[in-house]
Formats: sequence, structure tokens, C-alpha cells
Amino acid sequence: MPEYYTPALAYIAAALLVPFVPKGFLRGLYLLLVPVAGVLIFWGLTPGTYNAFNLMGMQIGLMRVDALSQIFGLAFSLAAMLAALYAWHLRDTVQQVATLLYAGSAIGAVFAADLITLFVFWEGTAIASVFLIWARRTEGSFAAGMRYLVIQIGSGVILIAGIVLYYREMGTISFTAMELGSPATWTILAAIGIKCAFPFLHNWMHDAYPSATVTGTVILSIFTTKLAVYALLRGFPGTELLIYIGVAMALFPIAFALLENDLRRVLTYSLNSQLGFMVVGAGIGTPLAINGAAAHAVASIFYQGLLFMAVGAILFRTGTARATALGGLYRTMPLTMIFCLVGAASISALPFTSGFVSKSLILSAAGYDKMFYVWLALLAASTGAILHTGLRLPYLAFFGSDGSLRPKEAPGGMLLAMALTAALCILIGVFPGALYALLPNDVKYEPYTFSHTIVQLQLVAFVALAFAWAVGRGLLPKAERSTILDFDWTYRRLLPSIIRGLRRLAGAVWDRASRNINSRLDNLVAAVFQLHGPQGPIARTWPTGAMVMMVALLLGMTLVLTYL
Amino acid sequence: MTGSSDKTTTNDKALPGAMLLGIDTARGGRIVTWLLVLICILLAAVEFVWPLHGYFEIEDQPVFYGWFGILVCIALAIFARIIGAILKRREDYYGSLSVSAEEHPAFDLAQEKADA
Amino acid sequence: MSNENLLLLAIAIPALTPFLLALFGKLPNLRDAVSVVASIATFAAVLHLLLAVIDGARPAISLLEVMPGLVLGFEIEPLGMLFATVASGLWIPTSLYSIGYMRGAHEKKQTRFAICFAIAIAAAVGIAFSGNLFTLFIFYEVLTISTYPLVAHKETPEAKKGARTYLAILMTTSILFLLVALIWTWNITGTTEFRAGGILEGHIDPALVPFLLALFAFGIGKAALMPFHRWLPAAMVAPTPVSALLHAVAVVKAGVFTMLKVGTYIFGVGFLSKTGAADWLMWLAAASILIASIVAITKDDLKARLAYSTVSQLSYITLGVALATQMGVVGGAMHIVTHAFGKIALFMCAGAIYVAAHKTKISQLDGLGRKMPITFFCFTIAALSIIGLPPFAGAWSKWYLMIAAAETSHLIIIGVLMVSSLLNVAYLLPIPARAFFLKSKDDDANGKIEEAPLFCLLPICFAALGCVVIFFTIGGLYEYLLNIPILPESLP
Amino acid sequence: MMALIEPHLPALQVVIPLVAAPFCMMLGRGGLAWIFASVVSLATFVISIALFAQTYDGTIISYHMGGWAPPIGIEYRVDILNAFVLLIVSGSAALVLPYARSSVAAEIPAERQALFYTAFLLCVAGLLGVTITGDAFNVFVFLEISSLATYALVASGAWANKRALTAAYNYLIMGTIGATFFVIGIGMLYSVTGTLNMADLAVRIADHGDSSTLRMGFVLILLGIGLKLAMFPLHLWLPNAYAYAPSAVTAFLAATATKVAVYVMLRFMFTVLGFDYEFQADTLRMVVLPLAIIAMFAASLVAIFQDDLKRMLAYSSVAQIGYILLGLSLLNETGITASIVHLFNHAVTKAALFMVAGCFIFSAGTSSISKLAGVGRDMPWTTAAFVAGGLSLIGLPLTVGFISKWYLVLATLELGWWPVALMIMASSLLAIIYVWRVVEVAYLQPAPAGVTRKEAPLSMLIPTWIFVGLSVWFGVNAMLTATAAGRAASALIGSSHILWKD
Repeated sequence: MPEYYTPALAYIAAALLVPFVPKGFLRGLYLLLVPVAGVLIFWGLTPGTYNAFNLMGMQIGLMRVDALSQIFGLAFSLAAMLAALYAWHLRDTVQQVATLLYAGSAIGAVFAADLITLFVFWEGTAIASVFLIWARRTEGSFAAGMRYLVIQIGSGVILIAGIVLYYREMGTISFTAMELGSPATWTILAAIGIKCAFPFLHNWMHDAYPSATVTGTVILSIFTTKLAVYALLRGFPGTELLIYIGVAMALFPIAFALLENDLRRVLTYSLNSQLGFMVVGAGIGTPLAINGAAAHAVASIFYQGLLFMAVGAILFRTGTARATALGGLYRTMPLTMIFCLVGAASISALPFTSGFVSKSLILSAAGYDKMFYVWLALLAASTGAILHTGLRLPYLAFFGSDGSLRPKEAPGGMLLAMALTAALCILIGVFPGALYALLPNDVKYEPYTFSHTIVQLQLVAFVALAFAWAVGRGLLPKAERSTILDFDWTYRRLLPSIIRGLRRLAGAVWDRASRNINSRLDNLVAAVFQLHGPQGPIARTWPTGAMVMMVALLLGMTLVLTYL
Repeated sequence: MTGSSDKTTTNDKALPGAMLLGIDTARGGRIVTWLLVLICILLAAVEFVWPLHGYFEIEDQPVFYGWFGILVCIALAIFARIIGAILKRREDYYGSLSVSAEEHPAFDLAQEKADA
Repeated sequence: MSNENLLLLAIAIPALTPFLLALFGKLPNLRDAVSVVASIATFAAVLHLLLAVIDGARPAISLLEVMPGLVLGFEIEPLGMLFATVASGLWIPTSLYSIGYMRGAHEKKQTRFAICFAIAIAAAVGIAFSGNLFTLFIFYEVLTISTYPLVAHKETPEAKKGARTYLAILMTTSILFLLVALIWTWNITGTTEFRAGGILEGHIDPALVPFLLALFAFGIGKAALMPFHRWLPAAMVAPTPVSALLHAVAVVKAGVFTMLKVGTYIFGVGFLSKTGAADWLMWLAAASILIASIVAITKDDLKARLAYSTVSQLSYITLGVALATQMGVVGGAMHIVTHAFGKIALFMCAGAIYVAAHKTKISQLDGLGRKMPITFFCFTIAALSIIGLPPFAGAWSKWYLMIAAAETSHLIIIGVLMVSSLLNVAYLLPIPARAFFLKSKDDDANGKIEEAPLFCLLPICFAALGCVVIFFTIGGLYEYLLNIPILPESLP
Repeated sequence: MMALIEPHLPALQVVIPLVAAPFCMMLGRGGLAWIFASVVSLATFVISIALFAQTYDGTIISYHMGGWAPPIGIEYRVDILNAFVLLIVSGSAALVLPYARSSVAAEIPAERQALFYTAFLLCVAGLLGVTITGDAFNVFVFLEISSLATYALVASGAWANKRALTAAYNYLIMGTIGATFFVIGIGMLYSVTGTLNMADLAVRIADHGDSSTLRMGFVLILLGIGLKLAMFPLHLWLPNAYAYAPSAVTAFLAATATKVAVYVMLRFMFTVLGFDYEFQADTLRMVVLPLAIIAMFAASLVAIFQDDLKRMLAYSSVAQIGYILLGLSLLNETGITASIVHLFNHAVTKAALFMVAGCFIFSAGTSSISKLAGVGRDMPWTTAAFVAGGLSLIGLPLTVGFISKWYLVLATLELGWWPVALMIMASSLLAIIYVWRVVEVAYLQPAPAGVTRKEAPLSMLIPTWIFVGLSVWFGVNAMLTATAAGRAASALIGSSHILWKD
């Protein structure tokens, strides 16, 4: 069935076979090789749409190969491989199957040439990923998983509604750039917005990611949001609204990231902020900005993944990711610390790391277009990223106060995965040309100008200084065991209490009404029984006289009628 | 980074990260801070030797990135404190419907001590 | 054998099987074998007809004239053929499943059960092949009566009460409304024949159309349109095979099938959309979808939850009719198939859980997934199909219903379908999730539980597989459904 | 031979049972009398089939008693309507008699059985006479013959239950009052027209036009017949009479007596007084129609609460008579068709059901519903017959009850009388309740411990199932009954139209 071929199929087929591969080394190897097979399918293909066919009058294209889909496909595949390596120790078939399905769906979505295929894989990512949360097997993760699932599937159904409207409006379902304006496109944007964690649509991330298993969170951090960024780049490049959304997105999670105690949640907030950069890039929409967004997505897959891996390794060895319980881990987990610092440097956009070469594309794009305030806001967001993730996170985990934890260094699989990811971050930073060559638009850009390198170093150094100073004085908000309320409060607390209230009200009204109706019915039945029951006047055996009376009565009645 | 130095036992010397021991003491912190001050001064000085250029006028301000970073840090710290004051709740605020208050299940972990 | 004879055969086999069943009542193995063979034979006949219908044949036969002008006759058209194929096709796995279930659960009076089951299938096929509304009504009532003993099977007070509710609502609606609607139709048009494009146009004052439609919509109580849905949850006291085949497929689908048929062949889609007579029905169906879903969330009893889910899903099909476009009819008809596979699998799983673990409450299912992985895996697949997620069958029918809503510019209906999907997630997915991922509170009691008998498992797997296969082979079904005539045939 | 008999069939129809009755009494022992009565009833049945076949195409047979031409002589006039009723009466008799063998043997002492069969034959003769005669006064005579026989038949239940005597007494009083009213009414018609031949009456009344005497006559006939056919609220004699009469009698009476009375009513209203007689139309619509609707509900509700199966069925009969009266008081062709077709349908159904009750009494010794728990297991065929009959009573398709309901509702819809259509349906829902109450008890309740019940004997089961079979057969294929009823209705209306036009 060559016409049904897409890289996703390799993953899905592989996922179905996972239970039959013996656990341990063989299965680990198997999981590592699947992404390789996936890449082989599309690598080297000339751009174009493959495997197109007609389904019920709709033009389905399972595989569209162009630079944009290829770079995301490649990044996803690589990340899937690294994640598999990271999860080498894992013996949970459910998570392994879910991982493959999840990665496959994400890659399938990236290569989808039409909206239906996109929808199919879009939902695929939602369903497959929730198992990574549920696999934690606790009450809390069950509830978080349910919330995550409802929102993710919600995104999917909004997408399909948008597609329906779009199909109705345009008569086609091919997935190309759209103009925001009709209900169809607004709906599609909303669907993407949920997965992309636009402000106020973002809560699922902070709710679900820290609720997953050790390896699950790493995998979750890779695909869903970047898929959404891809969809924005494909569907809504140059949509001005996205610039403002992106700016808001980049800025507001910073405060939460500074307050959070759970390091995995800190990372989700910082991920959310980084996504803001990409959304701005999509919104600016110039070839450079698109390149920037794509590059930043790729770079952030790896450095954010690296950070999640490091925190995951800590959790794996200590049983907690709470900042309040950690600290001083550099003693026993120095390698993890080093890799974490590489990730931190990347997100801080330190020169010669991947963050530097990707973020500067977006900032430059804003700069070329003279979008001063956007530029300024992004700069502020960068500063925030340096502060909360570049400095605070490693500080709380590895330095800070000694929590007297002396865990063992992370296991080999994790270390190797982190090492490779860290190497990638640095390689991209040192040799940006390789990344740039893969970007969708052909734009010349040189990140390592003298000015640019120096100012970025200035920024990082001064912020670090400020941080060191503030830490010495205890000026930063303290990490405490706490819950920081976010917008999810509205549906986790407000909405349920409204529903409870309504339910109580409706229940009372219903009770009252049904009691009323029931008593009326009872009365009716009683009255009927009184009249028609065995002893009732209608059923009773009347004496002959009474019968005759009845005859006389009827006769009288009809006779009256006679003389009318 | 105070009060933890006494926890450093002889045993820690054998740990793989022993190279950095002392960095989390008050003295270590001071050293790091001064090192940073030195770096900052150097980087600021570069600017006066080789003039830099950016996209906007504001970048021409002396050591713009330096003071901008510090200002943003201050603003963020204040803002975060305000947010924290308003939105911080008990860890078990959402009860059993959240993972916040529960421990990570042991089967998913391999908690091993370094000295074990 | 001619198609006409095959048609009669398809009804006659299940209708005559009861005699054999009664004969072998004392020999359970032979009796159950008869059931299975009869189901296969029926399906073979139906399948043969299906192929003929795909080739364009429209077999018709008039049996006799019951009253002057009122003919007991059959005629096959694509919609009825579809329903017959689904009902008779799913009878095979269900009859296998019944063997496992009835024996596993040690139910009494299995012969009576098998007899009534066969009659119900005969009635369902009869409904599917009815050539006119009058014939359809006859089989509709036969179906009601023949399923009453099945609902009351356990003979406990609850069973009796449930069966009473079942009978009362179905009878009341069918006699009070449907029969009146039928006679009205006969009165004004002088025919009850199903005709492409409808028979009413030009015979009835457009202002009265909504009322006639109301008589039909509420009269077809089997479609479980709110507020006449109570019988469906009440019928859940029946043994699970009944809930699975009859109250997820044959009976309820007979209801919505009748809605589709009435909408397409009595009113005519064009007439409905021209007069706007179905607007109120559309809103009612939408409300029914949402309210039933919300009620489902509050139910802890597994079968009750599935029953309310059925109520909600049936309204999808009614909605398809009420949207009054070709795509609505296509979506509704498609939903008959897709929902059948999903819901029968869910009910069979519920039955398997009951047989294997004697659990009926959702809150008791924690940790059972480890003991019964196949059952719960299939449950998950079926649930995803019901929700309407790819790559499972339910996604397509929802797609066409949405298309229909978009065609008629009813954005709110699209919203309703979206919200309904989410509500489906909320009430269906926690069940397997709890079973797989939460720990049981009483591990000791669950220690001995293992998968249900093979006779139960195989049909479940078959139905779940169906959900996947239909997703990928939907093109054929769609092409087939386009054959449903929407416009009046041009007169020669 | 046939050629010799054939012209005299109308006379033979009545004469055979009438003459046979005294002979039957002389036969003494039960068995012989039963055989004799059965043969006679079979013969009358054959004759009525022949008559029906002759009139089915619309032919009207006019037979002049003793060769005297009407209006002086007595005319037996057979058209499709009364051929149809004849068929019902003689057919019921022919089927009830085989059934009566075991049933009567259990309920009446052997030495009295010959008398019983004599009364039975007399009753048959009377009912046939009422139906076939074309002479108004003759109707009264035969009506009294049949009524008197009926009183005796009801009273013969006294060996089983003494209350049968009071029931029969009440019936006697009421029946007599009815007969009196009826005969006075006929007298008034005679005083206006000077003739007793119905066809002649019709012509002369049309010539004469409306008058208060005519009105009085009409009212008295209406009430007189109303009493006989148990029109609500003149039905008070019926439940007890039906409940306490021997089972076979109840089955026979339920199938025939009230139906013949309805026939008389139809005949007088539409043939004699004419379809377009305005006062009659007003009375029907203002008095009979509301009473019919009340009957449908009130009697059904009473039936719901009854514990005795026979009483329950009796009240159900009152309700069903409501349907018949409703049909004719709608005063359109479909309505009258509905009434006529329901005559037959209800006769078949109710006979079957009362026979079932008789089987229960025979085998289980009781007709109390609460004592029939679990009877479905012990007496499967009898109970199944009840279910089939019950479904017909409810009016489900594939039973005759459905056919009646179809026409009745169609008639109301033709007039645009919505609420009435819905009321008809609603009252059939009440039938579901009282039927299903029995079904539930019989099938879903465990039999009380220690009770053993055998299936009823074949001699009772077969006639019962023949009636059930008929009620299904004519429900599946109603062409014969519906066509006959339709033709009868159109004949009734058609004839009066012609008469009143000039």
C-alpha cells in the first residue's frame, strides 16, 4: 500500500509490534531504530506531495515534503530518538507504545498536506500523549490526565469544526496559508492556539506536564507545542495578531516561572515563554522571521528537552522535583549538572549555544521591521528566561542550600541522552550554518557579528550578576511548597462551584417540581381509584332501582332535547 | 547559601562533584559574585573601545544591555512577589485532583544513594 | 434464488428459528448452535441482497393487502439495506457472545431468551425492508413486544419495573403519536409508500407540517428523543447481550432508521428544508444530545451511563434528519453504522466485566485493566470511536453531520457537536483510564479475576476491530450512501 | 336438493334453531343434547355462510314469509350488513358449542344440561331472527326470545355462584325495560306511518318528515336498544351478568348479544330513520358521542382495577361498545365502517378472551387475577391465547383490534376531530394496562407453592385458538371484513340518501 505511506505509519506499525519485542536491550534498540526508519522515508525526497488520493471527494495528501515539514520532521525524529535513549531504563510497555504513537502522530501531522490528515494526527497526539501522564498511576495524574485530554481533544474538535467550515467556504481541505477573517479560520486558529498554549489557553501545559512520569514529561515537552508552532508557520504566517499574542505569551509566564517550586513546572512556564518567541516569529511572517521561528522551535526542542531531561534525572534519583527539597546536587550528579548548565546556557542564548543562533533570528526580524516595542518585550522576555531558567533553576537544583541529598548520578541511558542533546545544542550554536541550511526560506544571516555577541554576553553577565547579588540578599521570591493559581483556577475551582450551585438549584427545583407532580399524580390516581376502583361508584353493583333511575335520567335528557 | 557549609563532610570529598565543593558556601558565593563583577566591567569596557551598533537608537545608550537586564530583573522580582502574594495557595489546594501534593510514585523512580 | 425470495428468506429465517429453538430447548448446545447458524444464514441472505442492491437492484414484493389499499409489502432501498446489514451482521457476534454471557452469568430461561432474540431480529430486518410506513409500523410493534420478555428476563422486581417502563413508553408513543401520524398521512395522501422525495408535498398545509413531524418524531419512541428517552435506561435491566444488540443496535437503530426513512421518503428532505418544519426538531435533538451526555456523566452504573450515551448518540441521527440536507442524511445513516459498532463493543465489554468480575459500577473498576487488558483495550477503542476521534469510525459520521450543519449555516449545531465530543470524553474515557491506571481498593477480592470467556472476548475484539476498519474503508460506505435518493424521481 | 333449499335459506336460518330447541330439551341427557345443538348450530353457520356469499357483492335478498308480500307480510331481508352479523352470530354459536362441552359439564349438573342447550338454541334463534327480519315488530319478538333465553342462560350460572341469580334478575329487569321502550318506540313509528316493514317505514318516514312523535319514537328506540347493547351508563347489568354466567355463555353473549343490538341500532337509525335525519344526528353527536367517549375511559379504568378476569373483560366490553357507538355517531362512512368492522373484530377477540377465562376457571378453578400467578408456565397455550387476544384488545397491528382502530381514527381524522383521535388512542393505552397486568402476573410472578394446574382440555383450547386465529387472520388479512363492512356502510348511507332526497 505505498499510497498510504507516511513516516507516521512506520511509527504506528512499530508501536503495534512493541509488545512482541522482548523487554530490555532488544526493545531499547528497537525503539532507537524506529525514528531512523522514519527519517529514511522522507529524507532525500524532492519537495512535493506524495501519496495523494481522493477520499469522498476530498483531496487527501499524506505526505507533503518541503523544507518546513522536513526540518520539523527531522527535529522530531531526532528528539524521539534521544527520548528513547533517555528512557532506556523504562520497562513500561504502555509508555513505550504511547511514545511511538505520539511521535508518529506529530511527525505525521507535520507532513500532512491536507487538513483532514492534519486533524487525524492532531487528535493522535492528544490521545497517545495522555497515556504518558496516566502512566504515573496516581489519583492526581489521573485527574490531570483527564483535564489534559479534554482540552487536547477539545483542540481537535475545534480544529475539525474549523475544517468543516473551511471546506464549506473554500471547497478544499488543502493545508496552506490562510487569511484570518472568516469563522472558519478563526476556529482553526483557536484550535492551534490551544495546542500552542496561547495565553489563557495555556493551562493544560502547566497542569499536565509536571503530572507525567519521569520520562513522560520529557517526551511531552517535545512534540505537542512545536507541532502547533509548525501549524502556525504553515497556516498563519504573517498574521499580525500573532505578534501580540506571542509577546504576551513570552512575557507573562515569567513571573510564574520565578515563583514555582516544582522545577518541572518552572520548565513548562519557561517553555511557554519560549513558544511566545516562535509565535511572534510566525506573526511577523517575513522570510527571516519564519526562519527564526522554525529555527527556534528546533533549538528549543533540544535545549528544553535537555533541561527536562536533567530535572527528570534528578526526580528519578531523588523522588522529587521540588526546589524546596533539592539543592547541592552538584556533589553527586555533576554530569547531570553540566548538561543542565548547557541547556541553561542555551535558553539564555549564550553565544555558541543553539539558543543564541535561533533567538537572534527572531529578534533581528523584529529589528529589521522596526517593531520597537515587540523587540523590547522580547528582549525583556529573554532576560526573564536567563533569570528563571538559565540561573534560578540550576541554582535551586544543583547549588543553593544543601538539601543533604546524596543521590547517585543518573543512569547511563539518561546521561548518554543528555550528553548527545547537549552536544547538539553546542554544535548548532557553533556551526549555525548547518541549521540555517535546513530552514524553509533562503535568507542570509550571520549571528556572530561582533556587536551581537558582545551585547548578548553583556546581557547574560549583568543578569547573572544581578541574580548573584539578589540571591546573596535573599531578594528573589522564595521557593515554597505551594500552588500558584493560574488561569486553570477558573475551570478547576470556579466552574465546578458554579456547576455545583446550579446543580443544587436545579436539583431543588427538580425535586420540588417532581414532588409536586408526583403528589398531583398520586391524587389523580387516588381520585380515579375512588371513582373506578372495585368499590367506586362506577364499578359498584347497583341495585335495580338505581339502574332504572339512570334510564329515566337519560330518557329525560334526550326528551328535553326532543322539544328544543 | 548560608549555613550549609557544616554539612560538608569528609565523605563529600570522595563524591564525583567534589571539584566544586565550597561553591555553595558564603565564600564561594562571594567569589562568584566578584568574578561576575569583573566580567561585567570587561564587557562594558569593550563597548567603549569598539563601538557597537544595533537596530534601534536605544541600543546606542551606553551599556544598554547591561542596565536593561538589571532593570528587568528588578521589575520581574517585584512583579513576581506581587503575583505570589495574590496567587499563592497551599500545596494541596486542589486536593487529590492534582499531583502537587502527592509524592512521585516509587515504581517510576530508581532512588539510589551515591554512597550506597 | 431471486432477490425477492431472498428478501423473504432474510426475514423468514430469524422468524422461523424460534420453532427450532423451542424444539431443542432441552439441549443447550444444539439450541445455541441453531442460534449461531441462523444468524449466519440470515446474514448470508442479507449480504447477498446487499451486493444486489449495490448493483442497482431494488427488489420489491407485496405480500398481501391487509386493508383495502394498505399493503403488507417490502421494498429494499439503500438505507434499509444498510440497517438490515448492520442488524443482521452484528447478530452473529452477539449470538456467540450470548453463549458466553448467558452461561457465564448462569442466566435462567435461556431458550425463551434465544427465541425472543430471534424474533426481534426478524422484526428489525422487517423494519429495514418495509416497503411502506404501514408495514414498518407493524414490524415496529412486533419489535416492541418481542423485546419485552428480554427486558423482563430476570423477573426480579426491578426487571419488571424496567420492562413496564419500557413497554409503557414505547407503546404509548407508538400508539398515541406514530399511529395517528400514520393514519393522518394515509388520510391526506392516500398512500403510505416510501417514495424518493417524499409523498407529502402538495398534500398538506405547510403550517401543519411541524405538527405532523412532531407526531412522527415523538411517536418513534425507539429513537429515544428526549423527553421520551426513559425507556432506554430502564431497559438496561436486561441481560447484556440484549443491551448490546437490541438497545445499542437493533431496537434503537430501528427508531432512528425510521426517523431517517420518514424524513427522506415521507416528508422528503427538500420539503422539510423548504418549509423549515424540522427546525424545532433540530434544536430538540441538540438539547437531547447535550442533556443526555450530562446525565451520563452523573451515572456510576456502567450500563446506565452507556444507555444515556446511547440516548445522546441517537439524537445525532435525528439531528441528521432535522438538518434536512443530503449530507445530514448521509451522516445520520453513517452514524447508524459507526455507532452500532462502537456501542455494541462497549456494552459487550460491560457484560464481560459483569461475567468476569461481577462489577456493574464504574467506581469499582479501579485496577481491573490489569486483570482484563483485552476487554478494556477494546473498550478504549470503542469509546474513542464513540467520541468521534480518528482513526476510528465515529469520526466520519460526525464529520458529515458537521458538514450538514455548516451547509445550513447552523454554527451553533457545530458547537453542540463539539461540546458533545468533549462530554463523551468526560464520561467514557475515565472508565478504561481508571481500570488501567488506578489501583484497586480491595486487591484481595480482585485477585482471582481474569478475562471473560473466549465466547465473550472474540465478539468484543471483532466489534472493536470494526471501529478501526470502518474508518479506513469509509469511502465505500460513503459512495453507497450517496445512492439514497433525496430528490423526487422524475416522472417518466 | 340444493336448488330446493337455496331460496328458503333466509327462513331456514331462523327456523332450524327455533324448531330444534324443543327437540333438544327432549333429548334429556347432556351429551346427546350437546351433539344435537352442535349439529344445529353448524347447520345455521353453513346457511349464514351461504347467505353471506350471496350478498357479498351487494345483492339484497328479500324473502317473503309464507309468500305474503310486504308490507302486509313479514319480510326477511338479507343484505350484506345483516349477512355479516348473521355470520358472527352463527359462527360464534358453532364455535362456542364445542367449547361448552367441557366447560358446561364442569359448571352445570348433567340433568340440567339439556335445558341449557335448549336455551342456547333459542337464544341463537332469537338473535338470528332479530338480524334477519325486515319487520320492525318482528325484531321485537325475536329480541324478546333471545333475551328471555339469555336470562335463563345467565341464571344457569347459579350452580357455580348464587350471585348469578341476582345478576340474571337485574338483567331481566333492565332488559325488559329496554324491550318496553323499544316496542313503544316502534309503536310511535307505526302511529306515524302505519307500517311495520322497515323498508316501507323508511319510505313513509321520509315522506312524512320530522315530527315530535317521530322524535319520541327515535328516542325510545335508542334508549331501548341502548339498554340491550349496554350503552354507558345503561350498562350496569352487564358486568355481573357476564361475570356470573357460565363461561360458555359469557363467551357467546360477549360475541353476539350486544353486537346484534348494535346491528338493530344501525338498522333503525340509518335504514329506517335515515342517515340525514337531523334530529337523530344531533342526538347522536350530543348524547351518544360524549357517552361513548366517557365509556371508553370510565369502563377501561374500572377494568384496570378489577381483580376478577371475567369482570375485567366485561368492563372492557363496555369500553369497546363505546368505540362502536363512537364510530356510528361520527356519522360518516368510515365511522360506520369502523363500527361494523369492530362488531366482528370485537366479537372474535372477546369470545377468545372469555374462553380463556373459562379455561382458567376450568383448570385453575378461579378467574381471580391475583390467583393466576405463574399460570403462564402451567397453562402455556391458554395464557398465550390470552396474550394474543389482549394484543388485539389493545389494537396492535396484525390483530383485528388494529383494523378497527385504524378505521375509527381515520374517521375522526376525516372530520378533523383531532382530540377525539387522540382520545381513542389514549383509551387503548388503558387497555395496555389492564391486559399487561394479567400478562405480568401470569408470566413474571412465580406460581404459589403447592398449586398444580393442568393445561385446559383440547376441546376448550381448540375453539379458543380458532377465535384467536381468526383475530389474527383477520388482522393480517382484513380484506374480507373490511370490504364487507365498507360495503355495508356505504349501503346504509346510500340507501338513506336516496330515500331522503325526495
